[in-house]
Amino acid sequence: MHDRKRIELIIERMAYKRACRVLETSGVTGYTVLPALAGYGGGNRWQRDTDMSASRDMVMIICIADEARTTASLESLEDLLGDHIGVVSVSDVEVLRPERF
Amino acid sequence: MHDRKRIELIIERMAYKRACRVLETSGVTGYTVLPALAGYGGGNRWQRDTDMSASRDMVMIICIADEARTTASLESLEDLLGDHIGVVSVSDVEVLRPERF
Amino acid sequence: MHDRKRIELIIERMAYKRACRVLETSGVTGYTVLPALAGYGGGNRWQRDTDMSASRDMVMIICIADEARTTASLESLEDLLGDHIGVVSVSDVEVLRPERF
Amino acid sequence: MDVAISTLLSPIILFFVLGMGAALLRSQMTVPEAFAKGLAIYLMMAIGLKGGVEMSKNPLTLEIGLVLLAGIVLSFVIPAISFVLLRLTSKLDRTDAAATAAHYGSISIVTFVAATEAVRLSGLDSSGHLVAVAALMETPAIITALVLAGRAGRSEDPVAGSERGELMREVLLNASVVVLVGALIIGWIAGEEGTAPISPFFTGLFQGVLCLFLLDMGLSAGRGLRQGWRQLDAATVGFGLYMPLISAALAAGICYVLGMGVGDTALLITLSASASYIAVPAAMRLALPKARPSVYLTLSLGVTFPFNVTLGIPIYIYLARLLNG
Amino acid sequence: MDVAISTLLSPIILFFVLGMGAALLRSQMTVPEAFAKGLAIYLMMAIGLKGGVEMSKNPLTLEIGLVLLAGIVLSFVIPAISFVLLRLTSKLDRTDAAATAAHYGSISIVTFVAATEAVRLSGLDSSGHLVAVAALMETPAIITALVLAGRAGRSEDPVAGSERGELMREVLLNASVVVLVGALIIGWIAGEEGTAPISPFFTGLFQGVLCLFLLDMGLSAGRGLRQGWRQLDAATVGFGLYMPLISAALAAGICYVLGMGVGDTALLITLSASASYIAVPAAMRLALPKARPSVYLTLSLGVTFPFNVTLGIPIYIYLARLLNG
Amino acid sequence: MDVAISTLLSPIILFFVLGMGAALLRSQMTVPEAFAKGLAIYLMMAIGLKGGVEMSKNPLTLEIGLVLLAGIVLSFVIPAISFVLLRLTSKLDRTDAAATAAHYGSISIVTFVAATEAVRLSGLDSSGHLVAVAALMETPAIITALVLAGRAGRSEDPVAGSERGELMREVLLNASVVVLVGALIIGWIAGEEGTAPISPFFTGLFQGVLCLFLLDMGLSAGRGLRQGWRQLDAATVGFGLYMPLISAALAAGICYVLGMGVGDTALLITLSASASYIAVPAAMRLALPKARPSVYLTLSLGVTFPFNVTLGIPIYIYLARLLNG
Ligand SMILES: Nc1ncnc2c1ncn2[C@@H]1O[C@H](COP(=O)(O)O)[C@@H](O)[C@H]1O
Ligand SMILES: Nc1ncnc2c1ncn2[C@@H]1O[C@H](COP(=O)(O)O)[C@@H](O)[C@H]1O
Ligand SMILES: Nc1ncnc2c1ncn2[C@@H]1O[C@H](COP(=O)(O)O)[C@@H](O)[C@H]1O
Ligand code: NA
Ligand code: NA
Ligand code: NA
Repeated sequence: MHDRKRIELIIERMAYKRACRVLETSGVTGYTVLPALAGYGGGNRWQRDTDMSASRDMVMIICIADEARTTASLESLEDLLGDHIGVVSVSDVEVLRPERF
Repeated sequence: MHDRKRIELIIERMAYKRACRVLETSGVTGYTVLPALAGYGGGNRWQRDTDMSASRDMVMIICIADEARTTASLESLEDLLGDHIGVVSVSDVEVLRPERF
Repeated sequence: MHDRKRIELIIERMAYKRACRVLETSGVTGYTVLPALAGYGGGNRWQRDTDMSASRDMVMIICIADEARTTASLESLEDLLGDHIGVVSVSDVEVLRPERF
Repeated sequence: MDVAISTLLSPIILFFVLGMGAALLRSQMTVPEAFAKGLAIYLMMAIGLKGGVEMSKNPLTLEIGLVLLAGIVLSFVIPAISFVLLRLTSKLDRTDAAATAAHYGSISIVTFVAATEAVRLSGLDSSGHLVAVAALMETPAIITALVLAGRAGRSEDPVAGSERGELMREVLLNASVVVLVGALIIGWIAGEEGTAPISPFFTGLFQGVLCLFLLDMGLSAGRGLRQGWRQLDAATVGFGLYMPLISAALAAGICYVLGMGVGDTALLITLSASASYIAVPAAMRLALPKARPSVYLTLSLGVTFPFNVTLGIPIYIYLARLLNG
Repeated sequence: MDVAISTLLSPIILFFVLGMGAALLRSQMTVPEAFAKGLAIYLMMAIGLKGGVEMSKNPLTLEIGLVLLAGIVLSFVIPAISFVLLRLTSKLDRTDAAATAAHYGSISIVTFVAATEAVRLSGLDSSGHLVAVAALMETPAIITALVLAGRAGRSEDPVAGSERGELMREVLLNASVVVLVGALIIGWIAGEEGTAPISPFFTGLFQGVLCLFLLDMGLSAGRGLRQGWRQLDAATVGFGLYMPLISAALAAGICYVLGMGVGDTALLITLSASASYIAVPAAMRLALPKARPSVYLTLSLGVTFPFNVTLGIPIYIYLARLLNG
Repeated sequence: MDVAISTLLSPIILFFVLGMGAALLRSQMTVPEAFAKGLAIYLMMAIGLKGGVEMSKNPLTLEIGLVLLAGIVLSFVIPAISFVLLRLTSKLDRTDAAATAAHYGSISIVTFVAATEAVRLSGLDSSGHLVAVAALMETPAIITALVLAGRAGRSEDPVAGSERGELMREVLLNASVVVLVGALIIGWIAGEEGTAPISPFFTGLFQGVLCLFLLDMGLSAGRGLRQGWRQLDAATVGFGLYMPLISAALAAGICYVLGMGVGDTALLITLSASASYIAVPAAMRLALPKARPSVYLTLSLGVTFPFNVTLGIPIYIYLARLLNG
């Protein structure tokens, strides 16, 4: 097992491709985007299936990367998040097949 | 980067709003709910798209919060979980924009 | 709170049941599968709703387990992953109701 | 008799059999949940409108009121009988037994619709207010079940307060009740003429959509059975087969007393004999979280539903004929 | 007058009321997003085809060109007025006001469709190119809003470069524009005869599908209102009710000048008075992330849409009648 | 000739072009997967029923048996040819080549349906058992591909045991086979009369639904092409264009030998020339995980499908005419 970082970014669905481009340009080897169903923040709740514009939907982007790329990504994400919601959290993980990250 | 806790709660879809209310009353600043597709536990498998009542569907609630609120949430969650399934796990994360949590 | 491991496996949707069988035979008490919406890896992007065969869709399997079962699972997963994509990461978590894992 | 055959060989039933067969052979095919849920809403709108339009044609009589009342009473009573039988014969604990009982007191709209088609096929006619009866029979059973589970009065329940209200809303305003009752009223207000422009959609397509929906029901029933049968002892499976007949007998008696027509009798019998697999399981998850879906859902969806849709309905029509014979 | 009544009692509106009522009573029922989105695409294909077929019957005239132009101008101008009014009367900040204004400059296809039905019911006839107008009015408002928000020219924007292009694509090629314009052209090419084989689907079912869709719209509107009303001060709610009338007056004037027929007038007025709740909120999320959906969406979906669909449309038809006295 | 034109200008094709254009212009519009999958099931039920009803009208002959056999043989043989050609001309490795070959041996139901419409438009008639041929041609190609990939016999495969069974079920009981064959049998049992009540849904709406579905297919094809073309060298793209013609020639020969009618010939040619983009990619993901979807899917969905639906079908009909000239 080898040490890597796990970046978890919760961001507006409409804007997730922006975050993805940021990650790609930071050189991460990959990421996966999960849809969210509902959420709460700033005193407001949102829920899918209740608003066809999906303008309040969020997604969660998960990216396993090494220390260096993680730092790079976080810096460029910070700019993006100036504008957007974006809840970013980073944790330590151990991975198999380290060469992939 | 600043230290926070990440609460991950897997609970029945039908009951997730209960857990959400519990979290809100514990004062967390937000949470996000992700739908699940399938699962296994207690020797039973379930799978979406195979049961219209969705009575076995689960969701995953993710909440980034500070130490204090995390403790508070976990205590009130424990009551709720007396009744429900609920798989709760807590991990350490580092976040950007700590003022949000 | 008690220490456990959190296994997170990102794998092709078509093949997730294989991974599930592997986990079950490794004796884990349960797991939950979350659908993914989009992703990037090896220079290719994929996105749901754009390919009816869903042949590039991925899912994320999350499994909370104790040290022993985690090691067992990871070993058997490594075989499976020889063939498949599979991004595996393991992290430390604290859980309520430890008897469940 | 040959009506029974022709019912069994109607595409609707055959598609159900196809789905069930595919699932039992472990085909991976699924109908997307979102699509199936959409079709379910369509079906409930369609039968609600149909019922409402028919009701708009003749005045509300006392007799109708009595039938509605009969439905409510049956929905309250049947779970009690079910509960006792389950506790006596099966190994289910109090909670599982109560949750299961709730399913049999409530109804299955799809079974009802299939029965309506079969009744029409048999050259009998039924009246629109039976749809209202169906809507009314959805929920009382749940209350009985809560009482039986000794849960109704619980107050040390941590999340009680707001939760009780939430539960009641979930139960009284669940999708099928809202859409059925709503569409019924709309059909009643708009009448034959007002609904003419929408009838190509709601009447013309009805049976076709039903085929697609029953294909999915078959898949669900087959999968439910395959994944859950281990959970069921012989006694429980038996219950899933004889309970519908007990409910049917009970309903038949009431219909006889009320002197209802053959078609209506067949439908009220079917409603009583049918078991819920959408509204009630969902409600039970909130009301009795400790009860096992792998028990009550497998039984109602995997055993009773297939029985009713294939053998049950012809039997109930036959029974209705006998009574008015 | 009684036309207004009969419009209000048409199943389409009644299902909207049903949905809104259920949501306000906090029913948990939902129409799956995927299914509703599918129906929305169907509806846009259907009206696009309808408009195209009608346009194929008579040549393109200058008059048509002027109507199209009028639509574009209205879509550019209305947001400016909205913005000023919001800034003067409400507490909304610059960004929220601009985002909200964009919604009122753009249009609501469902409101347009409901109006088309009402116009038909009133025995008036309307022309196909109004569908083209609808499509053209979707997006200009967004550009105005960006200028008003002082965002258009921003360059220190970290993600600017590629993002501006992305935003433009999102805005100019959003689903409703693509499907409406595409279907319009296809209907125009294929004509009456070419579309005959598909008309059972696109014409026959149209009103029925609309009922199902409006049930969902009602649920969305009701939920939006219930969850978001706290965010709205009286002035903002007021804006959601009087702004449509201002836009209507403006449009009415232009129609009068252009000497348009009663039906077309009613439709152009409705388009101007209607507010977007799908395309624009989505675009605003990209263009003005800091603006609050809980404000603009609640207002457009929870206040203005219900107003237009129930009271608004009859008023606009009445207004159109007055003009052509 | 002008039949070819009128086919190309039919709404069905135009909606495909619309979708493809929108995707290539990078519109973000999508048809929800759940909705599209639902429509796909509808389409397969509809053609299955249609074929079954037609087959119920005249007895099963030896000639029919031979056509079925021909289909199976073609599905086994074509992948072998494809594999050799790919290995000789392109840079694809053994696994990618085998996976791609499987797609061309299998079939595309939508292409088949589009061809059926075109055949009807050309005033030719085709027989119901071609639907059975379509169903039979879905899977043999996959077995050939496994052999070619040298995977069939692998045993050191860690997950072998249970997996082989799983794979076979996935392949033999995939949704399209189940629904096609099932609906075919149901249509055959129920016959013209038995399916009358459901024909408004399955026959009346068929072409309309097809338009909606092809809009989505266009979006998928366009996106696939845009995202994946980098993965394809000229030789591979070329293969996607000439392989259908080779398969067509092969099928044409067989049809000639069997002395099939023009319509049937056109359809069997189309089936052979078409490439799978739903069932086979899914199966390949299980059977040959190392093969790249970005290669085989882009080729079959982004290159061959558009070619067949636009230029291919008219060519195949023309070819069929020549043979029976
Ligand atoms: N602390 C948190 N943990 C998890 N998700 C959050 C958190 N805060 C906000 N979110 C998500 O971000 C969305 C917008 O939050 P906000 O920016 O506070 O309006 C919410 O609806 C949640 O889905
Ligand atoms: N150890 C676990 N890790 C992740 N998810 C779990 C775990 N145990 C149970 N679950 C989820 O909780 C559901 C119910 O589990 P159970 O309470 O054991 O019947 C399962 O279907 C899974 O979705
Ligand atoms: N570093 C990563 N973090 C998260 N997800 C990943 C990562 N790498 C790959 N994936 C997922 O795995 C899929 C296949 O990646 P690959 O095996 O690189 O083609 C991608 O589409 C992503 O969904
Ligand atoms: Na019952
Ligand atoms: Na407007
Ligand atoms: Na082929």
